[in-house]
Formats: sequence, structure tokens, C-alpha cells
Amino acid sequence: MAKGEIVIDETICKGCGYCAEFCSRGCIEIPGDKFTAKGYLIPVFAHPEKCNACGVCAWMCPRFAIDVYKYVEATAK
Amino acid sequence: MAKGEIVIDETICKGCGYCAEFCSRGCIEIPGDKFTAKGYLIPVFAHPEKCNACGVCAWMCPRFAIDVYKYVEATAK
Amino acid sequence: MGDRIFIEGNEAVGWGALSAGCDCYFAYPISPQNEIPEFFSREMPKRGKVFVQAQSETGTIGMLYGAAAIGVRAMTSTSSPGWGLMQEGMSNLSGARLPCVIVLVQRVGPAVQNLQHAQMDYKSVTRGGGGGDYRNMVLAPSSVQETHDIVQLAFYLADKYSNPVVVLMDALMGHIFEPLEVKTLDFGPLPSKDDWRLRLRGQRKDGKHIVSPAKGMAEGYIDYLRNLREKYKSMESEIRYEGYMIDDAELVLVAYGYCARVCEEAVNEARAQGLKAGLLRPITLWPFPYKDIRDKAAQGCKFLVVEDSLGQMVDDVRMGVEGKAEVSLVDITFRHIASEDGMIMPQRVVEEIKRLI
Amino acid sequence: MGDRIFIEGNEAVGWGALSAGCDCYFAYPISPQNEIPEFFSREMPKRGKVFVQAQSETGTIGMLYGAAAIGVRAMTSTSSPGWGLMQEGMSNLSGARLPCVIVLVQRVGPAVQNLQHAQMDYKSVTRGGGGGDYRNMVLAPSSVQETHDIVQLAFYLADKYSNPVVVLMDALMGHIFEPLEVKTLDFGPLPSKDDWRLRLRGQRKDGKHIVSPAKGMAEGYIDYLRNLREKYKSMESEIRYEGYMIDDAELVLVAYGYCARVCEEAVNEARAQGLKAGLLRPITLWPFPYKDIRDKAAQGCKFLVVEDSLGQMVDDVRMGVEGKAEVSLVDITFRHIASEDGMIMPQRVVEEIKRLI
Amino acid sequence: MNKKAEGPKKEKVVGTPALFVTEWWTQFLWDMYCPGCQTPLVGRLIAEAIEELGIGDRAIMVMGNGCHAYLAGGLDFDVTSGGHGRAPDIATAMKRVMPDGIVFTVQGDGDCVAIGADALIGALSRGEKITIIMVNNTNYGTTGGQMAPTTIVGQVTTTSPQGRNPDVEGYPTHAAELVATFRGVSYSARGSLHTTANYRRTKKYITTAFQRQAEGVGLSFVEVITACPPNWHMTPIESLAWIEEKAIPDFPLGEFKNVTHIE
Amino acid sequence: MNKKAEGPKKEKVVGTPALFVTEWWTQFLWDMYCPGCQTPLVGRLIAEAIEELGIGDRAIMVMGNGCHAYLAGGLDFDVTSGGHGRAPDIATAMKRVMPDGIVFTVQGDGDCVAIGADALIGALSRGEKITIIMVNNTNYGTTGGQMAPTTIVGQVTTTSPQGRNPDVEGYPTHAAELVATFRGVSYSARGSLHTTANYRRTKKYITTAFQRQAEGVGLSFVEVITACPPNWHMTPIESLAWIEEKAIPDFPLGEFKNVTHIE
Amino acid sequence: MSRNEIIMAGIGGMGVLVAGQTLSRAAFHQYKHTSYVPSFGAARRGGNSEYTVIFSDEKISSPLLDQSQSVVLLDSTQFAAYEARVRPGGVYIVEKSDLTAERGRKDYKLYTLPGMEIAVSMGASVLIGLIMLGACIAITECISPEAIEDEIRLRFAGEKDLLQRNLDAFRRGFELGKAAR
Amino acid sequence: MSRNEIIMAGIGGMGVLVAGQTLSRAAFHQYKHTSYVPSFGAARRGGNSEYTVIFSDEKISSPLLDQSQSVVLLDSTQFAAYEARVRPGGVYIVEKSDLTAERGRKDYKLYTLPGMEIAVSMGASVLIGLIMLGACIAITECISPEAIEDEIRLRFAGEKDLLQRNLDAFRRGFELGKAAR
Ligand SMILES: Cc1ncc(C[n+]2csc(CCOP(=O)(O)OP(=O)(O)O)c2C)c(N)n1
Ligand SMILES: Cc1ncc(C[n+]2csc(CCOP(=O)(O)OP(=O)(O)O)c2C)c(N)n1
Ligand code: SF4
Ligand code: SF4
Ligand code: SF4
Ligand code: SF4
Ligand code: SF4
Ligand code: SF4
Ligand SMILES: [Mg+2]
Ligand SMILES: [Mg+2]
Repeated sequence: MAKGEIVIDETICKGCGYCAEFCSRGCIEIPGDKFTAKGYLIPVFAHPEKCNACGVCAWMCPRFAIDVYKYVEATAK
Repeated sequence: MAKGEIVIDETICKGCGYCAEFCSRGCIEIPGDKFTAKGYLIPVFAHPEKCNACGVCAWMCPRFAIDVYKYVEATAK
Repeated sequence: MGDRIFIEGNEAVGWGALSAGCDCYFAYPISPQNEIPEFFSREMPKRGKVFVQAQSETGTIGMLYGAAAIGVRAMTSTSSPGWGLMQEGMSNLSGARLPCVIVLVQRVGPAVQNLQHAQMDYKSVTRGGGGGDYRNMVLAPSSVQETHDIVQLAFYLADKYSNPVVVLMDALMGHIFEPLEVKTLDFGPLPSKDDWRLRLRGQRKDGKHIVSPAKGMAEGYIDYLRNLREKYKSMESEIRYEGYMIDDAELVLVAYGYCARVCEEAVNEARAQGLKAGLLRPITLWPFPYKDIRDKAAQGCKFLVVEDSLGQMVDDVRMGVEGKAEVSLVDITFRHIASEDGMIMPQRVVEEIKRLI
Repeated sequence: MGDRIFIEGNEAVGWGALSAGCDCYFAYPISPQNEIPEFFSREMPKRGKVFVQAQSETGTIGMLYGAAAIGVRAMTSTSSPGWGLMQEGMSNLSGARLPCVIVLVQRVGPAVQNLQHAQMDYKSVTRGGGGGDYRNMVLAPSSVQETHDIVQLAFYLADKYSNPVVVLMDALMGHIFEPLEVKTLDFGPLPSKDDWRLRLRGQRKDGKHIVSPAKGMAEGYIDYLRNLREKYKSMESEIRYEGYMIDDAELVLVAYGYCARVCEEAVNEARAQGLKAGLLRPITLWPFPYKDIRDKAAQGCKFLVVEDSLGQMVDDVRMGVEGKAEVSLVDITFRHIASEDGMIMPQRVVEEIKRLI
Repeated sequence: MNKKAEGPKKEKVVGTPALFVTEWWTQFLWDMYCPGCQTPLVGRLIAEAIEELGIGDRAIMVMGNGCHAYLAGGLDFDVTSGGHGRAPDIATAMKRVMPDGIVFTVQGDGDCVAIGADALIGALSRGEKITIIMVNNTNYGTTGGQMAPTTIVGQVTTTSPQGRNPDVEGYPTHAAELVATFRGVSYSARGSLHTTANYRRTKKYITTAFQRQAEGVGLSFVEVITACPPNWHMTPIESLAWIEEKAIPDFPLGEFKNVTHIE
Repeated sequence: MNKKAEGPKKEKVVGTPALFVTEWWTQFLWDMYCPGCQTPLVGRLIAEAIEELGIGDRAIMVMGNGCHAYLAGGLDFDVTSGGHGRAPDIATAMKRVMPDGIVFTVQGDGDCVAIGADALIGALSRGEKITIIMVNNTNYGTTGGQMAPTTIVGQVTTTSPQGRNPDVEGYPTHAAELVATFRGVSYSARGSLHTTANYRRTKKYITTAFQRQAEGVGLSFVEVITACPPNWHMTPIESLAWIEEKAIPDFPLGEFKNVTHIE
Repeated sequence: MSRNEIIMAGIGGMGVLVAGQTLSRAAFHQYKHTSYVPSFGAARRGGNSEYTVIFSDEKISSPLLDQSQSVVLLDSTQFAAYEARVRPGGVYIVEKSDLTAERGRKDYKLYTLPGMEIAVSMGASVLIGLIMLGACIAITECISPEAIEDEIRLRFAGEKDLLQRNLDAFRRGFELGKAAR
Repeated sequence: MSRNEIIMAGIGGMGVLVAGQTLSRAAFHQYKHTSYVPSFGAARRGGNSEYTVIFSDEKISSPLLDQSQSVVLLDSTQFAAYEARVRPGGVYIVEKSDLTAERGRKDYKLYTLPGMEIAVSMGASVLIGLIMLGACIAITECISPEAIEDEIRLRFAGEKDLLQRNLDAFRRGFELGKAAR
């Protein structure tokens, strides 16, 4: 059950893939056929339901492109 | 009984006194009232009879002002 | 005809040095000349020759000093900030009268700016940025082929006068690709270095050699300086420049490096419009062709200096004309068009020609 | 009248800096100016101010940069080889437009010679030895009192133009003892540094400040250069020189530093012999009084440059006269008398005056 | 910016660190970093460490020359950058004039232990009470990947095209260990960012380093190994593996000195 | 010269070392050394070590700037001296071009670890196979006795008139230990000449250093503490006691690294 | 035509300089004089990038051109700036995505081509440089496409996949240009 | 006399510069203008050493002098060189040991005094500078001996033995000069 969610800023992401690599819950995926305007691969928050808002993806993102939110009420979707 | 002797070149000696300090047999003395042409105190080979030609005074002389000779025949004076 | 290759100016420096039999090369990375150390890091080991990447430019110039002192052909290259760090070393090399070659690919300044193209080190390089009365020959190529050839000439002149020689380029001359014919040039015989170079003790045939700028003291300092002056004076026989349509020119453009190329085009266009412009391109920036400029001034020519700086060589042209001709300047603020920085382009020069004739 | 003390030129530098409220001083030992760092090592701690002996002259010039960046009054001093090592730093300071004072007590060159007296860094100091289009004001005192006063002026001009200012001395000016009246000079109000200097974050009243030569890029590089040029142009209003008996002079001597003192004596003696000689002593070596020299040339004066080098300032005098007057030179090879090196002495100058008038 | 948050009530737990100036960052220097470059993470850790220690109001910084220096735009402190390698000199002057300031440098490996070695050794010898953060990407990043003193044995760079040969080019310089030998040093450590655990440890190193400065102990130093994918000719993910397999064996991680007062 | 030998038959057992050129030495530089200056002894040891190893024919040398550099005149090898601190750079070039040469530098403490620190660290990092002999007189001798990185705590110099205060000026730099931390180093030691026993030990250090170069192992380094009576404001004999009582406690003597091949 | 001039401009990551090198090397084998001037900032990434290639049987004076016979623009936000650099009578070949600007002059021939679309369809934006070079060569006929293909083969020798992709990109561009001509 | 000029020359270790400093400091208190130019090589030991002191009520232009009213030479091997530096009508005071040279001119007054002998008898060659200064002042009367003694007292304040030796040296020199006058 999702404890939170992440938002990726695609305008500054450079597609390194670290977020996908370091999310131990496998929430993030790099489809491989989606590019940013500048031609970088785009990561996708593919499995929001697994996210526990641990923050690791944001820490490890060298572009500061990820914000991590924690659901405050227990009523996560 | 002297085993050898030393020769001090007064033109290059600068009177530091190391030779006198390091001769463990006390062969060398600095009289204190003898100066070189440039005004340095002159060391004197005062007790040649004690010299065993160990070479220490020459080694330690930073002016290379001392040559040490060893008597070859046993007939030292 | 030797190998004909298509190569950038920076690599032409490397080929020129190899053609000259350069034995060792030292450098520290800096744009826009990194292709030169990269070239040597590839090519020297293959030939059993020496490439060392130093810890800094103070380091490279020290290494250059060591290599020159034992009498081998040695070179370094750098860009403007590195050149600044080499000034004490340049003074040492000059004072010790050591032959060696320093290639300076200028970038913009002062200090470290983000751009690359410019010609702003003229003053420093022709006046000597370190302490003391010394002079270095300065050669400025304006094509890839000339770069290759001038590097060889630099080694020759360095050995001939036992003096550092600087090859002054700009980022465009470093990065432009043009055809190059690689070949060894023969400039004639050179004096032996055997009477002064340092050797391992067992290789000595005469007494102990000492290489040091302070040797001037042993020779008698004023005599040492007089000898230096004589040497610098004799270097004036090496003044080189290229005239392009200057015989009947009413306006003589003066430019070196990339600006000279731009000016050549501008002269062509001016001539096409019936304007009598010509180009005098100094190849030796020091010694400088003052006399030839003075002669043109005496003939009634006006001058237009084109240089990609706030105006440095223009002072030498003014010194040349001695107030006898009008001297105008197209400088870096005349840059226009494209990319962040722009460049001085032919059209803007043509406009100035029109204004002046 | 302030304290009247009998002191050498090097210590007068120290007193001048204290009078100017210098907050920090950085240096590396080198003769013939060691008395300056030694002075500050004694005096700064007493006043709760900063003295740091750096590991090298590349270090001192870096420290100077740091201190100037936070807006305090900072100084260094050195001699010729150290000056060579500072050239990249000078380019950085100039590019970042940082106010600071560098005292250069010249020694002989090129490189490290055993002697001390000479005036051989004129070219490097007035032309800028580092990369890029930059200019530093250069002030040359010729007495102990003037040394003290000029150091204060240097701090003022540095702040006024936000630019490094060099005080150029020679070994004689460093070691001569003369009476000195220590007093703070008031040159008028100065612009605030608050709009650019760096502060601890908690002390900021406006946004983040960045001090960097590369800021030129952010401003638009060509505009940045135009601004530099404007600044350098406006510095021309600071041209200072002293004329001694030049109004009716047929021969104008031009000299700075110790040579100016020697020339004054020579002028006196020449006048005593009925020869109309005068002395023009540039106090600002850059900007240089070209115009005033040109005016004298237009009046029909001849010139005799006296400098203790192979001839460096003489080029500026030539640029000034623009071929309109004869320019002669008494240089280092005219040295005579005493000690290993000799010095340029009044009598030899008088002889030249006689030859020329 | 198209960061948007919809749906359930939520609070941001990780975002851009508070001490970052995104205008400057984004506008001028942001695009300079290559995909997968870990240098910005060093900036993040510095910002967070300083914030957590509550010393942000006393901070001021100095950058070297190189890719690491783009952090000048990011971190929200007044900043300067001068000659290549001069940062410890510059910081020395600042700290001496403002002894209450938290003065730190961010330098590259080339900047810090090649051309800046005399500045580093000078500051160490004088025991300057500053903090030096050295970003070790094992090469000269900005200039296109030349060999640095920190290039590991066998590593191919544009000036060691056959791989660094220790017999010719020597062995990698170990900055953190070197620094630790100086008596005037309070702290010296080496961290990396190639795993989450190391990321956390490195944050602790950087925090301790700043703490030692705040306590006025002595010079503090942290070396951080970071990925430089284009110059290593690898993908970002491959770079992390290279750090684990090649770099760390040569550059042991950990603290080499940590004292709260000197003798 | 008025050296004369009369009387019984005798042979010279100690004199000026064979590898000394007394002309140059006497004529130009001999008088430069102050009474009690021990720097020339370093020259003696170098001459003897090289002679004993039989490598004199391969030797060539580089001097720093300072009193130590007057040895340029004494030792009978071709010699150069360039910029202050640049000796390791100069020696690097020579050794690279002539790998069979025995290339060594003689440098002062200021020359070697202050202004020349980048040259030293550079040579260490590249593992240059040269020998560096550092004459440590704990100050800048030539320029009149200013504080050096090696000045000991409390020592009065012309630029530390109150004595070196470690809180302001830091602690003395330990060159031999620093050098020993580099992997490309074969040998590093510190000796002194203030007693006969130490004189002998120092000779062994210098001999081993040259031997390591002859074997092609790596950089070898010997630091020698020498008396500088005038700048210490002592008599020569007092200087020796000061070395024993003040300098040695801060600068431990001995070998810090000694390997016959590197990893 | 004995003299040919091409300026290509774009931003980092578009393969501008690869296209320039390929073109100029191909020309070098056929012409007595060739010059190639790449221009890029200190930043190796993201900044503007431009090159000028000239090849001719006559000596080349300035390797920099105020105006060029053909200008290829990959970043259409700079339409106006580069329009000024097209010689009267020349051709201006512009990548058409994002193109909003209007022509300021009529004395040149304009081609707007969907280079980016093709590049993305081929899976890599870096291919756009060769695609647009292909179009340019088809339109100007300044050099034979085979010469370019030979150079591409040399450049990517031993990297089979890359070689194929780059050859394909060039050919798709060439076809695009031929169609537009 | 409103202007006084003294040149003293010797070699390192003779206390030349101590004498110059003492003289010039003493003059400074009495004259509006004083200049003292010490000259020494980089070597602080053994080299030549020379100073020029001028004190005057008028402005001093050159602090360096081709010729001086009084020249004091401590190293008589340089007799000829320094003879040239004595103004016509001036005085030349020379330490006499080793003196072999002969006068080349007659237009000045020559004094040869046994300074070294006295110095050695006082146990230190470094005293010769003050001895010869004393003689010079007795001969030229350019300044009162008390003024010099005051300066010596200031210089060696707190170092009782040294002070006494230096005062004695100066006085012995002064007496020597007075006798020779
Ligand atoms: C005196 C000088 N030499 C060379 C350069 C060129 N330069 C700029 S950054 C740099 C390398 C930086 O490498 P490093 O310090 O490791 O930083 P990185 O880019 O890897 O972060 C060099 C050599 C310069 N700016 N100044
Ligand atoms: C660039 C430069 N800065 C300063 C000097 C002045 N200088 C000459 S020798 C020396 C000090 C030498 O000290 P050290 O290396 O310890 O040698 P020592 O005289 O004590 O043997 C200095 C500072 C110089 N020659 N060059
Ligand atoms: S870590 Fe950041 S930059 Fe990298 S792919 Fe994820 S969001 Fe993009
Ligand atoms: S916050 Fe944690 S769980 Fe959620 S996506 Fe990021 S790394 Fe995965
Ligand atoms: S050790 Fe040498 S210099 Fe010193 S006093 Fe003895 S002989 Fe003279
Ligand atoms: S040789 Fe030995 S015993 Fe003889 S005087 Fe010298 S130190 Fe003394
Ligand atoms: S070159 Fe390396 S250090 Fe520089 S931005 Fe790219 S990845 Fe980072
Ligand atoms: S100053 Fe010191 S190091 Fe120099 S010669 Fe004198 S005693 Fe030796
Ligand atoms: Mg790096
Ligand atoms: Mg020393």
C-alpha cells in the first residue's frame, strides 16, 4: 500500500537511471523509448503502490529532480 | 702515543669549534685569542700525542679544513 | 610530398614537433589546447620519447628547464592562465639562455572566462611577463600548414639563439581543420650545445658545466647583460612577415593568427569593390617589423589593425608609424554574429575599410 | 606634524599601509624586501590584524584575492621572481576587479641573480604579465616619505577603481633610510563595496554575491570588456608626474625611482654649468604621461631616459614623442663605480647631458 | 517547473535542500553537469550538513576550477573562485579575517592535489581552520578527462591512452591519508556515493568535518569519490559498479583522522 | 693552501672528498657559508655515498634556491638550478630523458616543502625515480632567517618574532613522514649531524637513498637537520645542543620507509 | 561548383560536430582546400554548437563566414539569427519542430524538414546531425553521398550497430532532402 | 658646514653597516635631511659592504655619490678604487694594514690609521667600523662625538658588555683621529 509518492521534474532529469537503480522497492522504471525534449531517457514512477516515501530516490538523484511526498492521513489511495 | 696527526687549513677555517667539540680525546683546543685574517677564532692541535687519527674532527668540520694523517710506521714521534 | 592529412591546428603542433625531432614534451591540461598533450601522450611513448603530464604549469616550465639544460629538444604548450603561471619560469629559461619551445594557444581573459577565442596575450608574450630584461621570440602562424612549419622553425631558432621561442596561436588556429603535409624542414646548421649542456659525469669531455641564470654573475653581470642585448639585437635579422596586396595599398591591414585570415578575405572583398587595401601579417611578433611599417607609413599608407582583444598589437603599430600615419583599430568589441561570444568576421572589417579609404 | 622617524623605504611601506588602514598582509620571503614581511609580522598581531606568511608567491596572491573578495584592505609585497609567480593571480585579481595593493621591490634579472639593485620589471608591470586584456595602475615613489604616501594613495586608487594597484620600487628605494613623517592622508570619499563584496550568509542584506573573473560571462562578455576599457580609460585622469626645471629645459630627463634622484642631482649640476636640463619624473608608470611628453617634444625638447635596465620605459617615451624628438638612453651598461654591480651615478648622467645639449 | 502534487494529503519529505539557490543553479550552471554526474550530490550533502549543524548564517565558500565549481551557482552562500588550485589560499585569507566564519572550499582532485598541492600543503602546515571538500572523480573532468594524480592504475584517460602505468606515471595519490598525517588537522575522511549506505556515511563525514571547524579544532577534509560517466566511457549505472570494483580497492573509505582537539 | 705534512711517514685518511671541486667551491661559493653552518657536511656525505656506491659517473644534480644551493659549486657533478622549489621538476625531466642517470636534488626545507610543495607532491605522485636530499635548517637561511614550514613550535624567527605559535602558524611539517606515505617511494629517512653517531647514521641513510635509485625502485628522500647558528642566534656549539633538545623531539630521526621494490 | 560553404548550427547532443567532421573529411579527399571550424564553448554539454565547412579548388582566405551558401539549423529557436547568415541565392535548411519564426527575406530557398521526428523514431536525438547533413547534401549536391558514407564507415569501423544506425540516419536524411528538392 | 658626506667601505664582518646606521641616526636628530644608503650583496657574509651617508639642511637629491667629502676605507686592498671617490679637497681615511698602494692624486688629505690593530687588541674585528667612524668624526668634525655615543647607547641598551665595548671602540677611534688631525 502506497505510503507516499514521488514527483519527477522531467525538465531537469537527465535520465541517468539512478532513481530506478536505488529504489529498493522497484517503484521506478526507465521505459527506454520515452525521451525528454533534450533527448534524455525518462524515468517513470511505474509502481506507486509500492512506494513507502523513503526518500532514497530523491537523495540519490544528482539533478534534484525528484520530490518525495509522504501521505499524512493513513487513507492512501 | 700519537697514531697520527691533523692539519688545519687556517685560511678556510671559520672557527666554529666543532673539531674541538667532537675530538673525544681532547686533542684540539680553541685558545680564544688567536684570530684568522678574517677575524675568526683559530683552533689549535694542542695535544697531538693523544691523536689516534680517528678522522672524526675532519668529518665534522663543515669547512673541510682538516686533513687527518695516520702514521704508517709504528715509529711515531 | 609528405603525408597529406586533414588535421586540426593543435595536432599540427604535435606533428611539427615530431618533424623537428622534439625529444620531450611536458604539459598540464587546459582548453583550448588539450589536443596537444593528448597527441603527445599517444605519440611519444611509441617513439621511445618522453611525455610527462606535470602537476601544474609551474611544473611544466620547470621540466622544460631541466630538459633544455641537458641539451635535448623540448617543448610545452598551454593556454593563457597556464602562461601566467609560467612567467617566473620564462624568466629563468631566458636568463639561463636555454633553447626550448612554448606553444601558447590563447583564450579569452582576463583570468578564466568561459569562452575560448581571443588574442589577448600579445602584450604579455612580446614584453615578457616575468622579472628582468629578457626577450623571447614570438612566432604566430595562421594556417594549419604554417603551424606545423613554424613549430619546426621555432625549434631551429631556439637552438640558433639559445633562447626560448614562443609560438602564439588562438583557439581558432588550434581547432581549425585543414590539410597538412607533414615534412621535416631543413633550416641549416646549428651551433653545438656541447660547450654548455649538462651531462652525466662519466660523459664529460671537458670540465664541470653549470647551467644557471645566476651564471651571469660569474661572467661579470654587465657583460652578461651586454651579451644578452647583442643576442636580442641579432634576432632582428629574423623578422618575418607576409605582405598581401600591399604594394599599392592605401590602407594596410595588420593582423596575425585567425584575424589575418579574416583580413585576407576582407582585402579580397575590398579589392573587388575597387578599394586599395592590403594586409601586412607579422609572423614574428617579436621582433616586430617596425621598420617595414614605418616605411609603409612614409609612403602615405594608413593602417587598420585587426585584433581580437581590446587592442594590444596596435601599440606596436603605433610605435612603428611614429605618428606619421593614421592607425585605426578593429578590436574585440567589433565582434558580431552567432554563438555566445561572436568572432571578428570579414564583413565588419570590410565596413571599416570602406570607412577609412 | 606626525611622528618623525628615520626609517628605510621597506618599513615606510609598512607604515604607509598601516596609515591606510590595511587589514591584512600576506607574503613570502624574498630579498630585497624582507623587511616588509618582517615589519608586518611584528606590527599586525599587535593591532589584531592579519599577517600570514604564505607557502609561495602563488599562495600570497591567492590570499590577496580572498581578502580583497570580502572587501577588506589587503596588500602583499615581493621582488621580481615572486612577481613572475604572481602573474596568473594578477590576471585573476584584475579580471575579478578586486581592489588590492601589490608592492614590487625590483631586483636584477632575468631570473635570480646575486645582485639586488635594478629596474627591470617595468615592461612586465606596465603591460601585465598574465593572460588577458587587463591593466594595473603602477605608482613609483622616489623617496621614503613618498613611499609611505604612495602606498596610501595606492589603497585609495585601488578602492576607487576596484582594481589592483602596483607600487614599483627598487632595492635602493627599499633600503635607503630617510626621515619619515607618519600620517594618514585623506584622498576623499570612496564608493561602497557593499554591492559586490562577499559576506557570511547571515550578514547578507541583498542576494547572493559572487566574486569571480568569470562573472564577465554573466554580464555579457563584450559588455564586461567594454566596462573594463572604460575603467582603464578613466584611470588616465590619475596620471601623475613631477617636473623639475622642465619649463625652459632643452633636454628633458625621464626617470623614476632611484634613478630620478640621481637625475635630479645631475640636473642641478648641469644647470650649474649653464646647461638647460630638466627632469620629468613619472609617478604613475601606468597610466603613463604620454601626452605631457608629446607636448614637450612639440616644444622642441630632446629626451634622455635614465633607467637601470637595458631600456624599457624608453619605449614609452618613444611612443610619447612619436618620432618628433630625439630620445637617448642611459641604461644599466652606464653603471660605474664601486661594489660588484655598480650603480648609475650622477656624474655619468651629467656627461650624457653635456654630450646631448 | 512541472512538479505537481495531487490526491491525498501529503507533506514533502525530500526535495531540493533549503540552502540551494535554484535560480542561479538552473539558469547558469545546471546544464553543465553530465547525465549521471554525482558532483551535485556533494553539494546536497554540504547544504544538508550545514543546515543540520545550524551554521548556515556563518558560512561562505570558495570553489576550485573544474566541474565541481559549478556548485558555486547552487549552494546559497556567497562564493568566489580564483586561480586553479588556489582555493585553500583564498579560504585562508577569509578565515583569518573572519575567524567566526565557516569557510570551506569545494575542489576537484586535480585542483586540490595537482596544481593546488602547494596551497593544500601550505594550509595544512599552517593548520588553517577551514574545511576542504575534495570531489574525486579520478580525472580532470572539465577539460575532457585527462589523467589526474588520482587516476587509478590501469585507468584509460585521454592522456594515459594505454591506461595509467605505475612504472611511468606513478600510483594514485591518496589525499585523505596524506592530509591525516598533518598535526594541524582535526578530521580527514574519504567517502563515496555509489550506494545508499555510503551516501549516508559520507554525509556523516561531511557533517563531522564542518562540526570540527565550528569547534575551531583544525583543518578538516573530506574526499568524496564521484562518478564521471562520460570521461570514464561508461553509463551512469556502470560507473557505480566501477567505483565499487575498481576505485574503492585503491581508495579505502573511512575516517583517517578525527580529533576534537590537537595535542 | 697551507696544509702541510711533515715528520714521520703517514697517509691521509680523511680529507676533502674526492668528488669535490675545490676550485669552484673555494673561488665562488665557499665564503658564503657562515661559521658553524652544517650544510657543507651534507655535500660531503653525498660525495662519499656516491663514491662508495661507484655511481659517480652516472650522476648529475639539481639545486634549489637557498644556502643549500652553494653546494652547486662544491660537488663535482654537472649542475643546474632554476626556479625556487622547481628542483624536482627539473630532475624529473632529466631522469626521464636519461633513465640511467643518477639524478638528485639538494633542496632546503623552504624550497622543498613550501614553495616547492607542488613539485615535490607531483614527483611523489608520479613516482619519479630520483633522489631528493632536503637540508632542514628549520628556517629560510639565505633570506635572513624567516619562519619556514619546518620551524619548530616556539622558535623565534624574523617573521615569527613571538615564536611560532601553533594556533596561528600551525605545526612544523614533517617532510620525511609525508614522503613515506606515497606508494611510489622506495626510501625516506631523517637524519642529523649533531653527534658523531648521527653523522654516521645519516651517511647510511644517504647511501641507501642513492642505492635505491641505482636499483630503479622509486623516489628516495633524505631529510637532514643542520645547524644554522646565525639565524638561530646561537653559537655553533649551542646550535648542536638545540638540535638535540628542541629539534629532535619534534623531528624524530630514523627511516620511515625502506623497500627494495614497490608492491 | 568550385567553392562550397556550409554552416550547421544546433545545440550539444545533436551530433553537429560529428556531421561537420564527416563532411569536411569527405571533402578533403576531393578538394585541394578544405577548412572545418568547429565552435563550442568550454562546456562540452548543452551549449550552442556550430561549424563552418568550406571546400574549394581555390585558396580559402577566411574560414569564418558572415554568410554561407548553405545554412543548416537544427535548433529552430534561432531562426532569425541564422537567416541573416544565408547568402542571397543560398539555401536555408531548418529543422521544423518548434518553428514559429517567419522569413525576413525572400532571396534564398528555405527548406523545413522534420529531422527530429526521424531521429526520435530512430531512437536517438544525436542522429539529427547526420540526418540534416544528408538532407543538405541532397539539396545542394555539393558532394556525393557516397563520399560521406565512406567517411561514416571509416569513423564507425568496428562498431557495427553504430555504423548501421549512422548510415541509416544519413540516408534517411538524404532521401528527405531529395524529396524536398 | 650645512652638508656632510661620508662613504665607508669594507667587507662583511667589519661592522660597516652598524657604523653607518649609528652615524645616520645621530645626524637625523640634528638635520632636516639625512640619507643613509647601505649597499650589500645577497650574501650576508663576506661580501663587500659600503654605505653612503649624507646629512644636510638642504634637500638631498642623489643619495648616491660619485665622490664624497670624506671616504673611510676599511679594506685597503681597494685603495685605488676608493681614492677616485674622494672629492677634491676632501679627506680619505684608510685602515693601514696591508696598505701597499700609492696615492694617485694630491688634492685630498690622506690619513692611514691602525684600526684593525686596535680592533684585534680589543678582541673583535667587528669593532673596526666604529673605531674608524670615531676617527672620521674626529677628523671631519661633521657631528659631535656625543651624538654618536647617544646612538650607541640606544642601540646596545640592555646589553651592558656590548655597549661598553662599542663605546670604547668609538672613543679609541675618536682619540686616534684627534691625534692624527
Ligand atoms: C592555471 C590553469 N591551468 C589549467 C586550467 C584548466 N583547467 C580548468 S578546470 C581543470 C581541471 C579540473 O580538474 P579537477 O580539479 O579534477 O576538477 P573536475 O573538473 O574533475 O571536477 C583544468 C586543468 C586552468 N583553469 N587554469
Ligand atoms: C620565487 C622566489 N621567491 C623567493 C625567493 C627568495 N629566496 C631565495 S632562497 C629562499 C629561501 C630558501 O630557504 P630554504 O629553502 O630553507 O634554504 P636555505 O637557505 O635555508 O638553505 C628564498 C625565499 C626566490 N629566489 N624565488
Ligand atoms: S536519478 Fe534523477 S536525473 Fe537520474 S533518471 Fe532519476 S530523476 Fe532523472
Ligand atoms: S521514495 Fe523510496 S520507495 Fe518511493 S520511489 Fe523513491 S526510493 Fe522508491
Ligand atoms: S671544525 Fe673546521 S671550521 Fe670549525 S673550528 Fe675546527 S677547523 Fe675550523
Ligand atoms: S683525528 Fe680523531 S683523535 Fe685526532 S684530532 Fe681528530 S678527532 Fe681527535
Ligand atoms: S565531466 Fe565528469 S565531473 Fe564533469 S560534469 Fe561531466 S560527469 Fe561531472
Ligand atoms: S644562513 Fe644558515 S644555512 Fe645559510 S649559510 Fe648561514 S648557517 Fe648556513
Ligand atoms: Mg576531477
Ligand atoms: Mg632552510
